[in-house]
Amino acid sequence: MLRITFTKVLNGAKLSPKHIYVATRAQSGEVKKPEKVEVFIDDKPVYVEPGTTVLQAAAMIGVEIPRFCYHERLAVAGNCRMCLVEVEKSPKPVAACAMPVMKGWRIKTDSEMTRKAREGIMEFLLVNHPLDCPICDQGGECDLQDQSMAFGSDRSRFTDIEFSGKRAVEDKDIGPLIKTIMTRCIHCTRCIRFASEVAGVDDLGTTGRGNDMQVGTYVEKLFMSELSGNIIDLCPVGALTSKPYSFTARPWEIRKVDSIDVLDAVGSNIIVSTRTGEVMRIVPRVNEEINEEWLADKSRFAYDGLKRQRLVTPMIRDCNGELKPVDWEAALLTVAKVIKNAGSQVGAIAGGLADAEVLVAVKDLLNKLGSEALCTEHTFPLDGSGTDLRSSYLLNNKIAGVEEADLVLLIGTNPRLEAPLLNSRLRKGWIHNELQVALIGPKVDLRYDYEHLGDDAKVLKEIVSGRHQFSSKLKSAKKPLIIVGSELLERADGAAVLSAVQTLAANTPSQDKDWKVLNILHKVASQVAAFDIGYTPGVDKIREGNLKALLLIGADEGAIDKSDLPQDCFVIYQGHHGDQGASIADAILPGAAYTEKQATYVNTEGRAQETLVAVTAPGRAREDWKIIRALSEIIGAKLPYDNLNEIRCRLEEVAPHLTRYGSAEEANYFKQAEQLAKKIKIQLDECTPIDVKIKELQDYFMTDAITRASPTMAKCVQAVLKQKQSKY
Amino acid sequence: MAGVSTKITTGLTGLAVAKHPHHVLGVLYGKILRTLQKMPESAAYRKYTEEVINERSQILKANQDITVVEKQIGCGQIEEVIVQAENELLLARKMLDWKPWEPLIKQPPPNQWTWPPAQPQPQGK
Amino acid sequence: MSLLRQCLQRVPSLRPFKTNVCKTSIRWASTEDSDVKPETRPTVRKPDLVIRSQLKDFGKYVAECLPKYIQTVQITAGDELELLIAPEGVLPVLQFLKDHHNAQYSNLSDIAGMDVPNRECRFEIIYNLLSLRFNSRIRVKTYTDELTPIESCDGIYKAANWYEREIWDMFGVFFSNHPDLRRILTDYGFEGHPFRRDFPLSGYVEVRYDDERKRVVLEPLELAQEFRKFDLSAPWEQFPNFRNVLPASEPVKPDSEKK
Amino acid sequence: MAKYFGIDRIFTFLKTIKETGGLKASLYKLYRMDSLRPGQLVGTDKYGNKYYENPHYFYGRNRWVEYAPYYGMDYDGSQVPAEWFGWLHYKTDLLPDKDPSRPKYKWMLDHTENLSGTPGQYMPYSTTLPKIEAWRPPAK
Amino acid sequence: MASQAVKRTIKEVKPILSVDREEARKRVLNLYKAWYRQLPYIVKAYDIPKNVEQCRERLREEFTKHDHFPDIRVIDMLVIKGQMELKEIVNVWKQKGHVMTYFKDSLEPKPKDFLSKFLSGKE
Repeated sequence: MLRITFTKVLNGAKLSPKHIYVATRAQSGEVKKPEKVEVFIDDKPVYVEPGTTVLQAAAMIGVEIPRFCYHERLAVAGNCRMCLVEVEKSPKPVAACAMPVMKGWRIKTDSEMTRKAREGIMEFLLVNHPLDCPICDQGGECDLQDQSMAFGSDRSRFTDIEFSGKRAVEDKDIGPLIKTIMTRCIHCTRCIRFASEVAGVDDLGTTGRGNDMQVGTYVEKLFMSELSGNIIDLCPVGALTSKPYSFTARPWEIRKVDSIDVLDAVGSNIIVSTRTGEVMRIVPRVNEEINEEWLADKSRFAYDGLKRQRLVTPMIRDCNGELKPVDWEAALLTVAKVIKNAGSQVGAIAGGLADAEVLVAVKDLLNKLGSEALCTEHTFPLDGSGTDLRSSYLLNNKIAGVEEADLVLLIGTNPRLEAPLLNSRLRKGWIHNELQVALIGPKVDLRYDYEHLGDDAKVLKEIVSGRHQFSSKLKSAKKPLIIVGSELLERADGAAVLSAVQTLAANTPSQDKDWKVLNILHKVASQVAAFDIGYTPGVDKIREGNLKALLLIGADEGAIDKSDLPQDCFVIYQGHHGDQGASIADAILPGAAYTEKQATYVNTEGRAQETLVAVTAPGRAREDWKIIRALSEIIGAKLPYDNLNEIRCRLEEVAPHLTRYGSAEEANYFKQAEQLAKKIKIQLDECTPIDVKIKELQDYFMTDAITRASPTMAKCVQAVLKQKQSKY
Repeated sequence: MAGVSTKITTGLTGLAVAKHPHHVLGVLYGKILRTLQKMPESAAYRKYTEEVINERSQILKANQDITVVEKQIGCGQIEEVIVQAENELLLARKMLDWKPWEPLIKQPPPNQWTWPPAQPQPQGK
Repeated sequence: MSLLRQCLQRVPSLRPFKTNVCKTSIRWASTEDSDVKPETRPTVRKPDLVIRSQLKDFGKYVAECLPKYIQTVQITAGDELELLIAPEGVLPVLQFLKDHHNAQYSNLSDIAGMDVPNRECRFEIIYNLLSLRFNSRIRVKTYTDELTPIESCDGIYKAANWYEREIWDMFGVFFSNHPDLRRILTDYGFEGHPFRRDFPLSGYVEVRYDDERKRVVLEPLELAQEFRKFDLSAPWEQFPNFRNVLPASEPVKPDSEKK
Repeated sequence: MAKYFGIDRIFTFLKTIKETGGLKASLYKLYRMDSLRPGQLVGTDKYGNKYYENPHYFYGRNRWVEYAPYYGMDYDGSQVPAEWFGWLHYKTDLLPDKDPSRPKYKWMLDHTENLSGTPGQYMPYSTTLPKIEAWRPPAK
Repeated sequence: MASQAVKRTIKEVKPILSVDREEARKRVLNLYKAWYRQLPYIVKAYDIPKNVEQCRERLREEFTKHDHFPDIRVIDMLVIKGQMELKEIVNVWKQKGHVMTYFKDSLEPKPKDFLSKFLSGKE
């Protein structure tokens, strides 16, 4: 439905340049660049491409025209009228967001007529807007507040002091994340457009018209989307606010710290807002290459998990087998003694939330002690090229590159829930760029149409050998993309799957030379960094190792159990949440969560990014690498770095790209990887169907130690399950 | 003396009734004028002060009645006028040292008097 | 003359005596400026145009008398006269304003300091004077840096004594020839000048009573709680283009320049 | 005559010493209470504090308490129970056991002295929830 | 930095007290002497737990701390402030705590090496 309208729009005249941009990119070479037209904004000449709207032309010379409904990532609606400007010789003011410029137009953004128009619109908007700014969560960051200050009249003509005529709208219950106060709604329809265009959930819409217009879900239901939180940011007023954040803080008294999200492997850029040493909320930060300006719900709302189930003090299991809090000195001495006695029989497992600094510190320590048993909790095929060549474990074509593809084959992954922001890119491509998607794996809801090739491993084999009907499509595609879920590679025959995919990717031609067909989509944030540093995927080494001491660095997924270890193996858990790992530990060293440390994470594209300290770690918890550093000194194998700078230098020594923050290090050696892959002996297991763990929305919310501790996430699961029962 | 009234107090603390206001003022105005003579002709201060003094001394000469003088000068009681004249004399003598009629001693440093100190950048002007 | 009468009728409180005053009294002169548009905006204070023009005339008068020291004469906030002078001219200008027949600013209301660190001379010293005779106020501003002393005007205004001590204490501007320049507000042994912009709001040290030593001890500040910092960006800062900044002051040009 | 020369004072003094229980006890009492006064014992509370009255003294000084010996030098005013407090401070002239209107209920608590500055002192506790909820290891 | 200093000296400035370095030097020495002579009385008047020798050491330290300033005006300013401090002490406007602030004896040394920093939880 949307797609058709958009194709229509593409051919039509009213066209926002964002869409043009995509369109021209898609058919580059075919369309001649049209000549630029000259317009005058406040008598300043500016040359723009035809089809540019007045608002965009003004933005080019730094004049931001006020607006409510217009949003550069959404379709143009033109219904708020705030952006009215005067155009010379035009009898009426024109809506700047929707009107494409014409040659030689003289636009006046601050003339008497424009100002009067704005004041009028503002008056209309405020007539029915409640004056509850003092209790409104949007107060202080409200577009309506700001713009009425800047553009509204300083006199009121509102005489209805009895409040008899103000509009009141019933609030809607659309889930545990978003609070609605619909009386405040100014009908900009940004949320509706976001839901149908970006999230792909056509639940929101308007009913009634004129004064009776309402935004809502038609019937009372949950807004079932993994991107639902973004409509809070989009809402220019306080109609949609965050439920967990409601009434907790004011925007001017919170501190904002730029950081990175680590709850999935996308590495979305976030801003952590803190107040009085507490994380108050998390909002997205614009990064065109990763998350644009969206953020997945898990990343946005799981912060309350950082306040529960925390490890705040070191603990040692006493003679009764109970964990007792001790101070750092005692804990470190005990642990150091055990590790010293263990000698080289010591191992480490890195969990999904471990940062690069602690990974390299642990590796250095264990290597110093003569051990090589360094593993990641999530496994990955080691045969063939394994983790030696980066090309075989990265999302090589980058997240932003997904938009440009014309054919995507998803194998054993559910991008909607494993990497919601990648999925939003796929959907964007599907809408604007005629992207076709095919999926091998269980039939899941991706919020766009795709060709389901079945969940049989045989299909993969057939495609590789070229016998499948899809092979021809793949061959003929200009920019094909294969995205393989890391979960699929965790299977026993993962190596064979990887090998098959590598062969397929090598045999799939693409027009672009730099186009990389093969892409691996990871599920956890630490995996790529761990491979870069040289950790062994999977815990087999630990099982075989006959270890005397095992260090768990936030390993909570239950990859290893007490029964896998020798009787006398001393388990040390270092992490920030009391979860599966902490309960089997003999000693607990409390670490810092991602909002509490300056640490490096590498996302699934291989892009190194760093989190910053937003709040201090609770209680006696310390930054992770410092614990290892202190431990090493007591053991007697002192690590040669004392501060963050020095450990970053060490990181640079190990893998230089780990400290090049913001830039994604390109992988290469695709050929060699493929050749190595051919030598693999393991056969593809055709009997086991390809499966993913996270199939439905309720599986999405609680996937790691932080989200499992989060009450909000638990509420989300409940709400989704309840909605599934409902008849709507 | 004809002009002497039966004034007992000025009503102002520390300001005694002047016994011979005509005489005192005359002397003072003479001193002021002599001091002003030493200033260059073109000095605005000299010009204006001479104007004021001359006007006042004319009023003084023309009228013997103090109340009339006070009214015509319009600057308070005659005692206050004396104080003003004393002040002016002191000022005039100091002015000879300072020479304020000279051209501006120095220009202010750049942006010293701009306000607000961080000027909003005028857009595209 | 009719104009004069008119103005006197409009501002009766300004008139010390009802009958004819000195012709030469500059204080009652008022040249109407026709170029000034009367203020029409509803939320802006409307200053009296007559008072304004009187102030302007007096400003010109002072500038003419003391061309050596006065850099600029300006009107701020509609009807406040300001003289911006070179630091050398503090004494002459204040003495003139106090003792001259047409000024008689015999009352020093206060002295203020201001710190604008990005200026070459970062401190402004501001003298607020009041003339009881003419019911009029004037502001004299000068400037200095951390090391250049300003002449103390204690010899002219006795009131300046404490005000100058206060400025010395708060800003660290040295007043030469001050009879008793020492701290007035801060504690003995206090380091730094609190009103300087580079002085942190929380200070450098904290004071507590030490029970062991039985005395007050000073220690470097350690904030047990997060220092509350507010993000106070005004909404109109988001739309710099639509921000019409009115000039903070309007200069008073000497007549010769005007003509 | 004896009164005239003040000899009766000596007798009173000696009598007081005798009542107190000898020279040593008197010296101790003088040391402990800074005064040695003759008085009539009007009552003893259940903590062992003794209450004296001597109408010969000036009003305001004619009633006093001698704290129980086990307090040693560590006595203070809060050790006087409420019922004696009134008598001691001239709120009433009736002794506690002779006051018919004095309420007596079962639920009335025993008197406690002021415990400030001792380990038994009252400490207000925070009723706010901690910002960070710590993990508790599961019990075995 | 150097060029800035040069600029400073070239710029015509109004002296605070001293016109040349020699005069400034004299002023500093005079101040030092005044303090030095006052120290025994300070120790006595304020009953501070330091002896005269320790005070002299501290005085010397305080003066040598500022011995590198090239600008005479800065030296003058410091002398003026030092003079005021001395006056506050001599007139016993200060109290014991104020005088003891010079010694900073209530400060505990900050942990230096990594491990003690780690254990104390201070960075």
